[in-house]
Amino acid sequence: MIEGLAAIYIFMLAGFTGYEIISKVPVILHTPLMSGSNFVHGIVLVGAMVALGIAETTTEQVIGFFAVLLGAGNAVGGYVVTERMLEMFKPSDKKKEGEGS
Amino acid sequence: MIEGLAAIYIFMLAGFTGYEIISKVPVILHTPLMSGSNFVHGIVLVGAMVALGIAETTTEQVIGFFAVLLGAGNAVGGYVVTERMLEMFKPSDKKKEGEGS
Amino acid sequence: METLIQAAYLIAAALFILGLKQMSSPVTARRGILWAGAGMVLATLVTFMSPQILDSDQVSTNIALIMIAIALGGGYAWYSGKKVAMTDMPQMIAMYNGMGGGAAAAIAAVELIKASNEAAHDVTGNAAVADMLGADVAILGILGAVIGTISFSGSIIAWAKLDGRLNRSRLLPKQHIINALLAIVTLGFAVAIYFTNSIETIIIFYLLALVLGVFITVPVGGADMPVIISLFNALTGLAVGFEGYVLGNAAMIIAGIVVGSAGSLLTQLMAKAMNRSVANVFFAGVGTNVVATSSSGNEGVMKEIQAMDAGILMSFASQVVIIPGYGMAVAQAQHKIWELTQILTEKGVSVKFAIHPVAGRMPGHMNVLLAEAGVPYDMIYDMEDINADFKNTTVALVIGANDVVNPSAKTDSSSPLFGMPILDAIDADNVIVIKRGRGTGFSGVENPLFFADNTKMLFGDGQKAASELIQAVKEL
Amino acid sequence: METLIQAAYLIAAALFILGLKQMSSPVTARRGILWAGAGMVLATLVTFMSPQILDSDQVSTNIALIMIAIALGGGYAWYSGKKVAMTDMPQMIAMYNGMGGGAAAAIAAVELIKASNEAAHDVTGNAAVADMLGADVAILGILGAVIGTISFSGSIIAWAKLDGRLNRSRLLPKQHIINALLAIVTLGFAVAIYFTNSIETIIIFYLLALVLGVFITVPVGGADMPVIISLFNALTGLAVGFEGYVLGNAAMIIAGIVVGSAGSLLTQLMAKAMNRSVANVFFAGVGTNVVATSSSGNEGVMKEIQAMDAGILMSFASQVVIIPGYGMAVAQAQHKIWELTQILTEKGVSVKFAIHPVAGRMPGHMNVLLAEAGVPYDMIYDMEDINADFKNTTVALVIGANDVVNPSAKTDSSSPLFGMPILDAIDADNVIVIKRGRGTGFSGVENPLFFADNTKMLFGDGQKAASELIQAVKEL
Ligand SMILES: NC(=O)c1ccc[n+]([C@@H]2O[C@H](COP(=O)([O-])OP(=O)(O)OC[C@H]3O[C@@H](n4cnc5c(N)ncnc54)[C@H](OP(=O)(O)O)[C@@H]3O)[C@@H](O)[C@H]2O)c1
Ligand SMILES: NC(=O)c1ccc[n+]([C@@H]2O[C@H](COP(=O)([O-])OP(=O)(O)OC[C@H]3O[C@@H](n4cnc5c(N)ncnc54)[C@H](OP(=O)(O)O)[C@@H]3O)[C@@H](O)[C@H]2O)c1
Repeated sequence: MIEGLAAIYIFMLAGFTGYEIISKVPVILHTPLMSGSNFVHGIVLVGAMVALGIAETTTEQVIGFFAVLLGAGNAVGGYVVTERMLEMFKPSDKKKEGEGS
Repeated sequence: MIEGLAAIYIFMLAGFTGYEIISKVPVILHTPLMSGSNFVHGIVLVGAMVALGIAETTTEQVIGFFAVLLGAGNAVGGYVVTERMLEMFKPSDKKKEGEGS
Repeated sequence: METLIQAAYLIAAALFILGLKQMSSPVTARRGILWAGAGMVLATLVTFMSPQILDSDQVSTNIALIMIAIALGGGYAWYSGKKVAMTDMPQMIAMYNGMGGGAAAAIAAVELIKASNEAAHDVTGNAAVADMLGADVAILGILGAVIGTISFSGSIIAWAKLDGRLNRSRLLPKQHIINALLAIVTLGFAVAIYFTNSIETIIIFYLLALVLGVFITVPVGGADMPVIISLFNALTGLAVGFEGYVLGNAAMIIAGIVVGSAGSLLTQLMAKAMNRSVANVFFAGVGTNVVATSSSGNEGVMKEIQAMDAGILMSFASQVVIIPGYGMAVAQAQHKIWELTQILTEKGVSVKFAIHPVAGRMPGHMNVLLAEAGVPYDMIYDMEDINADFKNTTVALVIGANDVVNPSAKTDSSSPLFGMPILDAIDADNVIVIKRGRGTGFSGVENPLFFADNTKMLFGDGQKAASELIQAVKEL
Repeated sequence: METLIQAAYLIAAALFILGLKQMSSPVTARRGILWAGAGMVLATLVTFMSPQILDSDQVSTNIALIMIAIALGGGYAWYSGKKVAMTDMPQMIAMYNGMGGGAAAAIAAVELIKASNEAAHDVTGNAAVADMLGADVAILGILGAVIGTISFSGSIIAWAKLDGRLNRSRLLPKQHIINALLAIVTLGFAVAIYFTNSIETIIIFYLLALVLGVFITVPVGGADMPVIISLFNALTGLAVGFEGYVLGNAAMIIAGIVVGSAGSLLTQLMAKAMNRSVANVFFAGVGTNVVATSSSGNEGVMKEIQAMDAGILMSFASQVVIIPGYGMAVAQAQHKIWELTQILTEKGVSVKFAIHPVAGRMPGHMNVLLAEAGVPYDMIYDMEDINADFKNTTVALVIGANDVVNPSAKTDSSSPLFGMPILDAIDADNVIVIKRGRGTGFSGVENPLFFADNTKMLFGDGQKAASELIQAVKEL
């Protein structure tokens, strides 16, 4: 379990990591990156599964169901649109051959 | 205290952070950066102080003393040479004025 | 089992980071999303084996519910994501992002309700939510709930606005003052949750936060939406990270905070590229943009050109630089433009695309559209890389762009655009501008370029005009 | 107090990261080291207040000892660091780095000895080090001890070699086989520490690791030292991180691992820039470089030029590009070169510096020297930025560079340099080469550039030749 001090360190380091990853990104990729990071926080699905998994009352189950529904939407939708966008980024044929050689 | 799982996460994230910081560095700064990171691991001084601070036998004190001696050398020496090198990196006067405006 | 799950989460978190990293270069971007996707699948699968779930009293019901919810939510998202047109991407991202925020808020709700029930039935009879969860968990959990809920309802509004389902920019008079009051009241209830054990407080809190998200987002101009979406994206990340702490789930913490930090930076980069501050986007509302409409005096003559003549000019050019803008997106003209480019290239003309960082209505908008049409990214140049090249350009073809080529950003200090870097299309030997009429751009400012000596206007819808150009060039 | 200390460590860790980040741009580099320095001071000061130290039985003795040790170690390092010549930086860095490794190893020694004593006096009478420390702490502690010790003795050898105090490249026959065996035995003792409680094992282990560090480093060629130093730097970082885990000190963990990771990448970048792999640096030894000496057949005629004529040529040039190399460092000619540059600039000649990534004997070597002489960094161009510009260059002045301008890297596939990117000095209208004679460069390969039609040789020591050039240019 991640607690107290360690959590603060993890928050800090994760913050640096996120910042550094983005800091030198070309404008051309801003939208796919927004979409890609949107996908990444789809990990909330995992938490939603736990929330529903530990639900005991019906109220909790309803809210938990809602959480999983939304979380799955975030994860799957985020993946699909990001993948569709990134798939379109291709170098020209010339370049591709050049790189192959 | 940082333990087990949390430590692994911290190791991982610190690793990413270090990698990202260096990954786009201009060649011009390779030596100062080597020197700068050499300084940063001078933080070992803090650990050496604790090691000497908790020493009970003479052997432990001798080794601890040695540790602090070396750690202080690392930290202070690393700082001095890095600072001397970086101080020398200056833009031309023209450029400096231009930036001021 | 626990160790295995934790190891899987660790790998997932690493895959997310490596994936995002690879997404920051067009060469590896595709692989990046695949890696991140693998991380997600891994994390989801192992979660089914988590002891917390398997030890529950209602394990079979709950697991069934989980599967149904995943099938429904995932299925719908898969379908809608596959089908959406490229131009509608921003609102889709807004929606999926809102779902994430909602999920985080719902997780918080489950935890808070649980804690509040426990507190109410505590032996002392007088315990609060904070006593049950501990101060750190309670604070981060509630914070995540506020942020997640605002991101949820705000994103839905953003989606509705971008999808053209909502056009109002004001719900109430003095909206900003009401928003401020509402925010304070919401925070008050958030604090109340911490110190009490009442379910009603929790419910009212969530309702207030939902309304707050709506109220904050409605006044934002449609064109500022990308900044808002990016901000909500970062906020959802934060909320996920905080709820990850509540659940003790490191993958959520790391992924959430990484996104929170990356998203904040991205938001700032976007706002900066539009010459505005993030605060300004929120508080200026849509009203301010209208003010600037008439910096006129500039009512010179626009010289018209016909597609035939424009085609000739371009066929015999040594270099043509195409500058697309929002109008190309509206007209969906990117495919025609790529066709035109190929024909010109065959004729030996060197064709380049020049993209302004904020052309269109979202960052990288033009790049996405051009990529969709099949334009290879090495034909596409950033502003800094191409600006010096306009001097060697025979024809600059402006299609549906306006503000991003407005020279008054450089020359007229009274212009609202003043200070924004622009594409120096005006330096080209000839400028051909495709637009439907005398409409202004996003900023509402007149554009002296259209009246310049070397500029000719090719009036018409972007797609139609491009088709005519193709025709003209082909016939030569 | 504990919270305060931890908060201070957190801030220190953040300052280190931010400091390193700022060191990666010449504009902010200076501020970077100041930030990191502030972090170090903060961390050191709060450590004096740490309960572990204050609760010790010997608190006053130990604190006195700490202060004395800091004064001695720090004072010596301050003095030597201030006094060392810029050209001797690499060996200084090696030495300070070795000290860090030694400190980490010593910390491990204290912990291991403590644990081994405790284990020996355990009630069961038969406990091992691992039982006292726990598996994770024991493993990381011992690993840190191995790595730190190797880095310690290895860095001392690196220092001695670079400082010209040690020239042997072989201590024993079949050095590599002996090294491998030694490594295995050392690891064996490392494992033994884990499972036993004997002080003797610990002592032997340290002695073996010390010898291993020496044996590994001695065969490495002097010119490969920067890679080795960078590697030891990364290793020390790792060792510090591991010992940080042992002590539960998060600042050490983070700073250590950040340096470990950053250093590993830097090592690879360096090795790559030299056209070698890290493994090759270690195992090839110095012998392999000699083999390549005679790719000759190239014994054409070198055309000599006098300083006077060279001065005239440069005074009337429109653009002069100066290419410094290892010879400039040897001759300490950077100040003269800068003087020459200033005089030429006054005469209206455009002067640029072209720096090859691996010119000299350490990465960024030339940049440091030129910066020392006062050359502003915006006159200095990287290889990619200047190569296209040689076509517009009247005079390329090569001073003490050889391999980095060797065109056979492009043309002669049998050359050991083949494939290394080079500075295209040969494209300039005139090339003037300052060197002492017919000596080859680091690779031992002949350089066809020196026999090219447009090349003239200005023989002499770098500093002397530069002075003559200044004289010549001044007199015009
Ligand atoms: N990229 C972003 O992230 C972002 C986000 C928010 C705001 N913005 C702002 O948006 C602006 C973008 O500049 P821009 O030059 O791309 O666009 P713009 O300045 O908004 O101009 C678009 C032009 O396209 C024309 N047009 C519209 N529909 C058309 C059609 N179907 N066929 C042909 N032309 C059509 C319009 O003129 P007619 O009506 O005469 O045809 C209009 O002048 C900047 O001011 C920027 O700050 C950007
Ligand atoms: N930068 C790094 O990190 C690094 C590290 C390790 C190895 N290397 C390798 O080192 C080489 C660097 O290339 P380089 O072109 O800079 O140097 P180089 O190829 O080693 O050539 C140096 C030249 O300087 C001349 N020289 C020596 N002392 C001189 C003096 N006092 N005055 C004038 N000239 C003098 C020598 O010729 P004379 O004897 O005829 O004067 C020699 O030809 C590359 O092969 C690189 O791979 C680089």
